[in-house]
Amino acid sequence: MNPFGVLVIGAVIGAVLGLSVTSEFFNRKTYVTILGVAVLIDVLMGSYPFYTWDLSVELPVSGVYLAALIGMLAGKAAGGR
Amino acid sequence: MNSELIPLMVVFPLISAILLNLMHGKDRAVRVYGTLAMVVVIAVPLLAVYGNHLFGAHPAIDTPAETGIALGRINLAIEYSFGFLQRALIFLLAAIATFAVLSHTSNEKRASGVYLSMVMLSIAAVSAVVMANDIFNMFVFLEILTISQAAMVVAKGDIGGYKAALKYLIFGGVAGGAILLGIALLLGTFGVLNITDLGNALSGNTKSPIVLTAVGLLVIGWLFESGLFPFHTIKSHIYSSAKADVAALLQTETKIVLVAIAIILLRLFGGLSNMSAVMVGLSVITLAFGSVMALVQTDFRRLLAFAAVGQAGLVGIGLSLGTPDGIAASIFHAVNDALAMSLLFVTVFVIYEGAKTTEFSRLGGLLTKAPRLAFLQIIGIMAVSGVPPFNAYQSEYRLIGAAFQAGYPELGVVIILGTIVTFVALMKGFFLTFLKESTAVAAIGRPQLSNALPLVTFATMVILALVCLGIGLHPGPLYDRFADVAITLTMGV
Amino acid sequence: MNTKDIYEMRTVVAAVFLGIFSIFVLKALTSFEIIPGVSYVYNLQGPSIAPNMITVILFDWRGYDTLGEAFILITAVFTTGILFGRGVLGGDVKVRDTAATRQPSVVQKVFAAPLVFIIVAFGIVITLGGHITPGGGFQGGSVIATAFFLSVVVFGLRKNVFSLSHRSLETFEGVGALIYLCLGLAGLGLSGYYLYNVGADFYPGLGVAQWAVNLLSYPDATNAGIIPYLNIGIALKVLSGFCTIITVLMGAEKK
Amino acid sequence: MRSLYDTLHETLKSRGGTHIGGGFTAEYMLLAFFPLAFVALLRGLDSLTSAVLAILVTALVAFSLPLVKKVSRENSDHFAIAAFYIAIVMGLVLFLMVGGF
Repeated sequence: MNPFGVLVIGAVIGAVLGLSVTSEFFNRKTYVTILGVAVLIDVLMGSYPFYTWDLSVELPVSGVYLAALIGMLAGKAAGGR
Repeated sequence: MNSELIPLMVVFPLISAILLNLMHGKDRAVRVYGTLAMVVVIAVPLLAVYGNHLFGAHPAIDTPAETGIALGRINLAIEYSFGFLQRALIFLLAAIATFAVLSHTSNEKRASGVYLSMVMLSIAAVSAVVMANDIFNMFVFLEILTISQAAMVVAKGDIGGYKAALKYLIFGGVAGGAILLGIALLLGTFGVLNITDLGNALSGNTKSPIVLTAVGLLVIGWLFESGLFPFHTIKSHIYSSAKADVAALLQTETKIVLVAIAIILLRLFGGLSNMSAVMVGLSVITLAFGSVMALVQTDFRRLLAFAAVGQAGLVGIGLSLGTPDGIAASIFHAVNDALAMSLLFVTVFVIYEGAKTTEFSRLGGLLTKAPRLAFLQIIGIMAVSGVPPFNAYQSEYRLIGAAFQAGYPELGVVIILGTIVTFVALMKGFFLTFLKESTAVAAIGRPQLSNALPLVTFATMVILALVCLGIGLHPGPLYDRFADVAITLTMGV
Repeated sequence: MNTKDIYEMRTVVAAVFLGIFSIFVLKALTSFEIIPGVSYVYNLQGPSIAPNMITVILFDWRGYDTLGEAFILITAVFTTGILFGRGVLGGDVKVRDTAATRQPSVVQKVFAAPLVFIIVAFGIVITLGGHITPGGGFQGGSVIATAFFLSVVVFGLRKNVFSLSHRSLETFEGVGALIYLCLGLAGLGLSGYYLYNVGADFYPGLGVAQWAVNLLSYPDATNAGIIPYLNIGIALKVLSGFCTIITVLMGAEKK
Repeated sequence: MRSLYDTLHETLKSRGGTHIGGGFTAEYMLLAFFPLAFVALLRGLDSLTSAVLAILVTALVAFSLPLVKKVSRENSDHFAIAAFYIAIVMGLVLFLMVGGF
């Protein structure tokens, strides 16, 4: 059983927190920075926190981190403040 | 036997605390929910079946040799035990807390959800301490109790309350640290936290210096939680800084926690003569200073605060004797005194609400304005100081008997002296408030005092007075069962 | 001898007695031999629930204690609120909100806002991986709260990255605590024991309905049961508790 | 030599207020309390020593009259005073428990 649930939960928590983020300090450059650094961190984290996936190769990135970040960005977009 | 209602006695007040805090600001919702919640809080201890509850369903298992525990079987789960003693104490607490809640919802213009949630948290904490058969769980809820009590005092919103609460929290930190260190020493040495298991592991093992250090640290914590000697000024400061209806709740909680922790100490280290001597000594000092200081106060609330602390010393004496009679009489006295002292605190609450002061120099001649209040207060005074038809007479008489039987005749004399001093102090308060001629009262005598007492307050006072009288006339049903509890307690040692 | 001398003498006496106290405590601490005790049994049985033993002990065997500790924090947060006028008897006292917005420097401005996102996402990872790797609700919640602290320190309270009102923080806290309490109630209702680890169904004889086990069983190699959900509740509670405290304290800065 | 009553009365009067009667009662009660409390505290010792100590304490108390003022000062709300007694009791409890007597 693949842990997709954890990705969903991570995205939901991220979205809930993201809803309250104001847009004032963000522009296109900031988003690019966020995504760039996030991918870097994600690769460095490796498969942390070691959820087991039924894949032939071990997942090289932390899916939860990416899910949480995307959730936050989505929440911020949806919040519209 | 597993009773499913046992955890609800703690969990329901916790849920209510969260909900009441969320409701804060919606006046009507707070009032309605606060009142309804108290019905449940009172009902649950009456409906619950006697027995034990294992949290997380982890059962007792045979001990593997590698654990190093010198016992055949150990408990894995946090355990609550619920018997007659627990039911009586929690019901008493729920009853007094109901008054505090109703007094708040009916007297205040704006109901405060945060304040009621603090009352709920303290109810949950005291219930947990009373039922806990796990020494670490007891510590956790003692911390909640300390903070929520301080918050109830702060909620009054004046600078005196802030000072008292800050002092209370600082010394609470010292005492909490002492308890935690004691628990850590016991856990490291014996490997278990369950009190029954710990008692079995300890039997015959109490002479090592580590255990004795742990006992000393736990006793220091007990002194703070029950307001005995070095901490008695802090407790009395807390009582007198709080609103008088809160003070009634605070002193009830303190007496219940005193009994609960002392029973845990007795179950663990019952045969230890050092501990008994230290506890007796500090209780006697508390009784002496509490009642003497009550005598010299110039403010009715402070007088009552010190009298309450002195009576706590009285309860401590009987418990630390460690004999079945002493323990039974002490538990009985704790219940009686909590009831009678609450009655007195409520009367003072009425005086304060009416006259806006409790300074003796500004009170006087209230007898003609509030005869019913005076009558109820004199009942309360007689009940607290052990005048025959009322309840404290029954318990103090038994306490003195227990002291003589345990071979401490001088303690019997000390108890009598303390009772006399308390009586004199309270009568002095009564005289200066109700009988003394005063011109000042003309300026401050408000219509609330002369005409209708608030219905809830009046009903509470009448009920408390009747209960005091009823227990005084028929002590048997209650005392005999406390005696059973005490006998089973000392048999286990 | 005047009063001042007496008090100085008292300091010495108090120091002597505290010295005696610490000597006895230190003697006990240095001379005692620790045995494994119950934690041996916990460690023996724990791996069949989840790999991270600390979380398993905290949230399964001592789950009720953890509930109590969470409530110590909640009580402290409420008390902080009362100290600054919320819920005082006779109506709330409004603290004047004078905390000025700060003008962040360019470096702060460029780094702080993206960093908030990165830290929050990391906190969520720590929370959700709590039962597998070191971490958990307390830690994850604190990490997320540091993102809030960072934005408050850089941008000021009024105009920070999060527009979290006191009210919504309270709702978060209440929801977090209620998640914990209600999962405990689910155990009570389904098995008769409070905080029974329903999803893991560690003692199958208790007659827990299979649908409930399936519902609460967590998608992972081991069956951590309700522990991850408890972690989420604790994380919400801790982060909103810390955020409430800093909101209240910063708001009262220039009272 | 002036009578004890006069000494007490004057000292208590100097405090002012309405509690001279209460002060008197407190004074005599303290006189009775201290020796009794000490007898109870020194139970562990043999009877002769405890009797001698009790008499000593009584004498000490009697010579340091009036006590009420001192006692109420030591039981006031001051943080420093409370901290002092707490420090003493913390040391004393551990000394009595571990050191034995």
